[in-house]
Amino acid sequence: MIPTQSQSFSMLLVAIAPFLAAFVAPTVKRFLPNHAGWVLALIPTSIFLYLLSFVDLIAQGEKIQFALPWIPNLGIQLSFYLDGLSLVFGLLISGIGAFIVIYSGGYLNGHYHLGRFYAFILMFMGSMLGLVMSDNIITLFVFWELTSITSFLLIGFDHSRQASRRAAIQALVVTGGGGLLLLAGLLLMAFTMRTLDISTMLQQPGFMSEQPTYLLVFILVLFGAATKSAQVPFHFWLPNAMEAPTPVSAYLHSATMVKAGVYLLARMSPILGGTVEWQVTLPILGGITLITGALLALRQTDMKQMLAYTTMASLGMLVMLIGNGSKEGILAAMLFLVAHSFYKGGLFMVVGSIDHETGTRDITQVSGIWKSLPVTFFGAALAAASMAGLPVALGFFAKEEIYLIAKGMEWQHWLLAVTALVGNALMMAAGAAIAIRPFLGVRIATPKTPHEAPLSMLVGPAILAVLGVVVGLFIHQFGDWFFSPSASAIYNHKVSNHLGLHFDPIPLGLSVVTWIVGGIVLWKLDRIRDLLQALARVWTWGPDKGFDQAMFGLVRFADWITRLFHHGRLEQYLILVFVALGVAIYTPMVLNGSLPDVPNVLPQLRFQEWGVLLIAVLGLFAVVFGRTRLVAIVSLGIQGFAVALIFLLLGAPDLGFTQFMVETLSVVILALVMTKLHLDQRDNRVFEEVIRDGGLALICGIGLTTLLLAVLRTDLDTTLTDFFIQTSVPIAHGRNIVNVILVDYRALDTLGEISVVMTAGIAILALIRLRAGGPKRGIGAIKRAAGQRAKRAASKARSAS
Amino acid sequence: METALAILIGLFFTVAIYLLLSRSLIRMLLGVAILGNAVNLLIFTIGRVTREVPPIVPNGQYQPLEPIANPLPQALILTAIVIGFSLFAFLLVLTYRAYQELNADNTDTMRVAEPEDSPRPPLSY
Amino acid sequence: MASSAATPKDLPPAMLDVATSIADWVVVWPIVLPMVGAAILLMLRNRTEWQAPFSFAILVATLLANFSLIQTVFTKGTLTMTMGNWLPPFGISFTADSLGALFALVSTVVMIVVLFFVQSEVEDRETKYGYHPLMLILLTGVSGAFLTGDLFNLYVWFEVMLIASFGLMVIGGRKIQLDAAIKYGFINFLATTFFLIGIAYIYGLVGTLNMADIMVKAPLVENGAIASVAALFFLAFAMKAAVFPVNSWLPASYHAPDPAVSALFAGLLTKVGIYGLLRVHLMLIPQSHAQLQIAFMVVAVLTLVLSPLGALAQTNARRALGFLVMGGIGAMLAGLAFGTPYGIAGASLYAVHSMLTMTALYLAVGLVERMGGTSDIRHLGGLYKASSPLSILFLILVFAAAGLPPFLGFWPKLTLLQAGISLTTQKDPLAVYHWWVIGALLLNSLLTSIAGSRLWAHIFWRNGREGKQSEIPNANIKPLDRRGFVWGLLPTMALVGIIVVVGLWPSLYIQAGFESAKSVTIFSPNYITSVFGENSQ
Amino acid sequence: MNTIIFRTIAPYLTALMVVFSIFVLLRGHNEPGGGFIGGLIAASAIAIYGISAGVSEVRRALVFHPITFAGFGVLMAAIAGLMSAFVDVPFLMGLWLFIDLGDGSELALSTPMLFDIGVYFVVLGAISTIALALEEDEDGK
Repeated sequence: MIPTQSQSFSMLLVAIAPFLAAFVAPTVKRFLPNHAGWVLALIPTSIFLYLLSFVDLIAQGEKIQFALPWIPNLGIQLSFYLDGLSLVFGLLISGIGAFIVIYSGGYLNGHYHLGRFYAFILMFMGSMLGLVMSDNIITLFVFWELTSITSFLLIGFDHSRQASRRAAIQALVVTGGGGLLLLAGLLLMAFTMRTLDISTMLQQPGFMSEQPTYLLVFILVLFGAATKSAQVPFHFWLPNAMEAPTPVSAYLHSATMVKAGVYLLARMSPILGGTVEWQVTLPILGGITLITGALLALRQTDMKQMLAYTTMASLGMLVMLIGNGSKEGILAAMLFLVAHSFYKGGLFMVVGSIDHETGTRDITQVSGIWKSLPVTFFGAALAAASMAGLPVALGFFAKEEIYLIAKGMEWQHWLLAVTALVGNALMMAAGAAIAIRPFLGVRIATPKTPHEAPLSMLVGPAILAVLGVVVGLFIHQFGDWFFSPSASAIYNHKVSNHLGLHFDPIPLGLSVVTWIVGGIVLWKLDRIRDLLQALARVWTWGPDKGFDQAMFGLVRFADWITRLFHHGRLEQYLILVFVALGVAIYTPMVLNGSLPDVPNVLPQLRFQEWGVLLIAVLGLFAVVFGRTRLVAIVSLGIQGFAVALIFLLLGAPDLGFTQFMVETLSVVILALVMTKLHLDQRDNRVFEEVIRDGGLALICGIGLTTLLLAVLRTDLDTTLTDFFIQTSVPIAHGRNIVNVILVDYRALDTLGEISVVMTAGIAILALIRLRAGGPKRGIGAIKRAAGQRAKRAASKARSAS
Repeated sequence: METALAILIGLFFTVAIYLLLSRSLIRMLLGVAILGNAVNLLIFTIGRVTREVPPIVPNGQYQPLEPIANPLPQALILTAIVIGFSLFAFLLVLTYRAYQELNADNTDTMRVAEPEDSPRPPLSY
Repeated sequence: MASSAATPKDLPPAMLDVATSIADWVVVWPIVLPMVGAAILLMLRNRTEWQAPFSFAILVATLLANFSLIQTVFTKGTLTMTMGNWLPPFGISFTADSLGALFALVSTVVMIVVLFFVQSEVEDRETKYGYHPLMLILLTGVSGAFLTGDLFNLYVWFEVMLIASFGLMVIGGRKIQLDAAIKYGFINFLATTFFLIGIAYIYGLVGTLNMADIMVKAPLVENGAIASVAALFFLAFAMKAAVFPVNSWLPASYHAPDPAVSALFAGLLTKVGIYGLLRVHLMLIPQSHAQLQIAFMVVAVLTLVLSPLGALAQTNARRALGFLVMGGIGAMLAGLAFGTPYGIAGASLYAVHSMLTMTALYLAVGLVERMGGTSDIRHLGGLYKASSPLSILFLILVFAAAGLPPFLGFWPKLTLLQAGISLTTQKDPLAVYHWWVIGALLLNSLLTSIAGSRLWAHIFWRNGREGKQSEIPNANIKPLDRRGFVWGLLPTMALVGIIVVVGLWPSLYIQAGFESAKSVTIFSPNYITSVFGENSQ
Repeated sequence: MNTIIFRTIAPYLTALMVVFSIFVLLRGHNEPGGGFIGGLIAASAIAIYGISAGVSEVRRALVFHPITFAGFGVLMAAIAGLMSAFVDVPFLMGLWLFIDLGDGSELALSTPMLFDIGVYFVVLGAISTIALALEEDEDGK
């Protein structure tokens, strides 16, 4: 459906409004220090409501797209595309975003940089919305990298600690680096498919997989998705990103940004999916990530870290499901995605509240606080139930749908289901531990005495938790509205809605197994954790450590190689320059075979010409071999005068006179300066250096001569000269043609030339007169006074002399 | 004549480059001066040299009566000489000032902008 | 024009017979105005208080001329004026095509911003010894190089630019400046000398110096020496543009002069080298592009990869920026190596981006130096708290330099990548090697963002200096004084504002890039017809 | 070098050289010579005067700082070029004005000549700036 103009405008506003809000956020915070979060949350809320109004249309299978011209030369439009997939993402981003903005107001209340924080998080929201709604791959990439940049700023929000800065740079390097590969992949894909618009690409499913470029595109896109969505072995940045304030973790590194990679794979599924490469690589990658993440989660005692690793595991699950690519798999992926966003967002906020209220988030240090934080506990319990997949929470249906894949009855389906089962069980244990351990049990002392969190920090977890159950209760309706349309968008065919509370033996059986295994793990959690930690002590190397090694290795390597080439020794630089000169002259001549023959006839010269040449040669030798400076300078004069004589002999009196004058002046100035310096008398090069430099110089000299001889074989086109000769007197009124060329035909050269002379005068004057010590800071008043003092002193000196 | 000049030019270039590669600034300056002469001779030769009369039209004539030397390279060389001299003068004074301030004539010892023992980049974030 | 003597009958046509309207003069104002301005300022050098306002007035006039020039060129095509009313190729032509006009315009913008910034740090005695005239002369040289249509004249403008940059490099007379100027001076002197040698040879081969005339005649040259001559041009411009491995002068010198001067150099000087490469190898001697393509690719890859590594290895922030400037040069070379319209557009877009962004980065670091008292990143820290505007500016610029969207640097990089990718699928023995260039472009972005974010983390995010004190607030930070704020920070902000706005609405910018690509390729005879008239073919 | 003879001769020598330089400048359009070579001769004259009589003496004699002459020269050359704007021709066109002096000879005024005089001033100004500054630096030490 093509929307009307006003609709297009409001759609555009969806993407832009968060940026505008980000712009004013610091100001809003200044005027409403305590309630800015509530006010700013109005933006995501209204976006949420606005997007909600499209649910009906989308559910009927409509797609909304529109484009505004942006960069017509490159075929890039600011085009938006709203289908089931982007709508679900859009709603999650704006909906959870609203709670996060409110929550941040409580969590960071009184923080010095809270205004900046709002700005960053709103900017992120806008980027994420833009990312999921983009139709143009360039636009998509622009927003993709914007999320990396905003994430960089948010992870490093607590900027005074090195760990935060490290995590921020790490995330930027990993996701930004993956993003660059993604860009190459997207461009190659666009070039192959001859369009930049995803919607156009979607109309030719299967086209790409037959192209020779497919494999490369697939690998590059996969790199982009895998780095962003923290798949093994690029997962390490995600747990480190927990250095960010908890709202950021909840929002970016759990509910939204990390899912961008999943979104991309889902979006590309009709275009790149369906091939063997896709269906083998993605499930394996996702499966490994799922199990690794789940196991690593159990190793942690920091609740935030536990959640981070389960997030990683969930991302693995999503990649695995999208890779599976069956109807069930895709529907399961959508269900799991929404369920995960609800419960994980909620749980992160719960952990944030615990941290905020008790001063610790170590799961072994908090216990029995449910009486102090009843609402938080309520939210945590419901979220954990959804995470465990207890009926009738949304997580239950997600799990059931995953296990439906096992009905395919082939070994790879079973393998997938079993992997999912293990992962689910482990994640359930982790989630349940967070909901139970801190709240129930014996009360132990914590760094701070807990109270119920402020309202702003309760709204989010509570509503999200309730929502997880409500959606589960009305699963069929929600299926019609959201899950079926979004799955259809990924599957590129209609995925009918069969969601409901009917019990299928295989999935239900697998669910029960999951609960049992999960229960056992929860029961033995401390033992398992000790075991895993013991293992971690043995196997200490991981990609996270590897990152430091790579980074510092890179810096050391950079240092080494830069010192190699930029060592600060002028003569070495010059040697390189002359080597390059030799290469530039000889290589093309050798390659073209155009080396001229050696002239074998001795030139026929007159006596005086021989004489002048001899003088020049003698002058040159004397310059090189002269024992003292004086000899060198005098010899310089000799070769210069020889050149002047050559000019005079060969019909260039103007040149001859000028050369005489210039050479005299050069020698005089040189002598004037030399008398003031006490310089090395001799060339202090050792023999090897003499050979090296002399050889290089000789090679270059011969090269230039050879080239000259080669050029001289061509007859000179004398059109210009003939014209000058013919018109000099009649039109330019000058008999000295050289002078006429200088002041008339090519007067502009002369104008430039006199500018050079004038500027040389200024520069030399400044060089001699301006002598300063110490670095310049440009510190206004003080320097100005000093300058005036100097000026006064100078004028005094002038008047005195 | 052209061949002889071509060989002479090669010699000029060789000497100039050899001097430029010496680490003594004053010698390098001599190299700069000789390099300028080499280039001027190159332009002169490339305009073809055949022992002709100066490019000046005799008084009262519209056009020269006999073949004359190619005036265009001469004009170019005049421009180049002037520019070359300006640069030479600047580099000379620069050397002079550098000697005064840095107390060095040898480029080996001129390491203010790029110190020999420049610090290593920090290994931190 | 009065002529007393009757002209003989056998004269060739010598002069244009159409009157030149004053509107055509727009092609020479961008050099005449600053040149005359510099001359007048020099005569008034004791009136230090007049220097800045007068320079500003001159620059505004130049800017207007540039605007009107670029508008004419974009609407009516390449604009030519041959000096002295002589027919080309006998007089010197000034030929403004889209590429030249675009570069000249951006150079003037950069110059104006820097002129403001200079007011925050220039000392009276420096004004008296020609700070402002030198800046104007530098602009004269740069604009002249971009607009001239004559190869020898290009050499003259190179020298104008060079001598002005010498002056600016040493003004102030600190030790480090002198040392840097020695390296800068000798190597750049050699570069222009090589260029002159190349001109001599090309004159020997084609007998003309007018660029349009060379375009016509150079492809017909059968002498194999032209390949070596082209390689010589490549070397000369590569040295000017600081291409690896002949780039050592740039990091050796750019951190030495005043920050404003560094900024000006970073913005203008190397781009002239790139401009020369585009002109010579794509237009004047087009056959040399195929011959040198492998060389272009190799040096492009090396420059792209090694430059940001250099930035990573520095402790001096300004020196690190020098390496980032060179990284951009690598990207422009990549565009040259591709040689397709997309590639050239990418290169010229990148050049524009680099002029603006690198200038702004140097200005920002100049302010950092002023606040932190040093440019050594080990002794900096805590500026995030001290000046949030500056920290935001710096971050934007770093990401723009790395080519991350939505900042300015992304668009040229995107264009270059598209150029490269479309080449990889062609039936061409070099097709596979284009992946190396693409890979280097991507790696450059990654390494630049690592180097940039590390700089940012060290200078801004960190509370204190390197080592154990890194959490203790840095006590050396001084807030910007009023002069620093008004003349230093605000102009920098304005420049970054331009960068951000153009980055967000790049359509005009990209159009300009493609227009200039069109004007450089040999496929467009526009340049020749503009010089010689319609029926010249 | 600073002998009595030299000091006595120097002012005359300088004056002679300046006159000669102007002669070289003006004949340049038709015979070997021109602005550049003329300027060099004049600058040498000033340098010699500076060596003999001292730099401050020269500065007093010149009234303006020599670098001002250089600026003036560039301005003059540019103005010579800009004159063509008034007759609708491109920059730097050579414009000629032949004034009949009545006795059969004519006086030729032209912008190329103006331009060449500009060159003369630039070279004179810049070179003598350099020479004087170097000489003065010696005195200062």
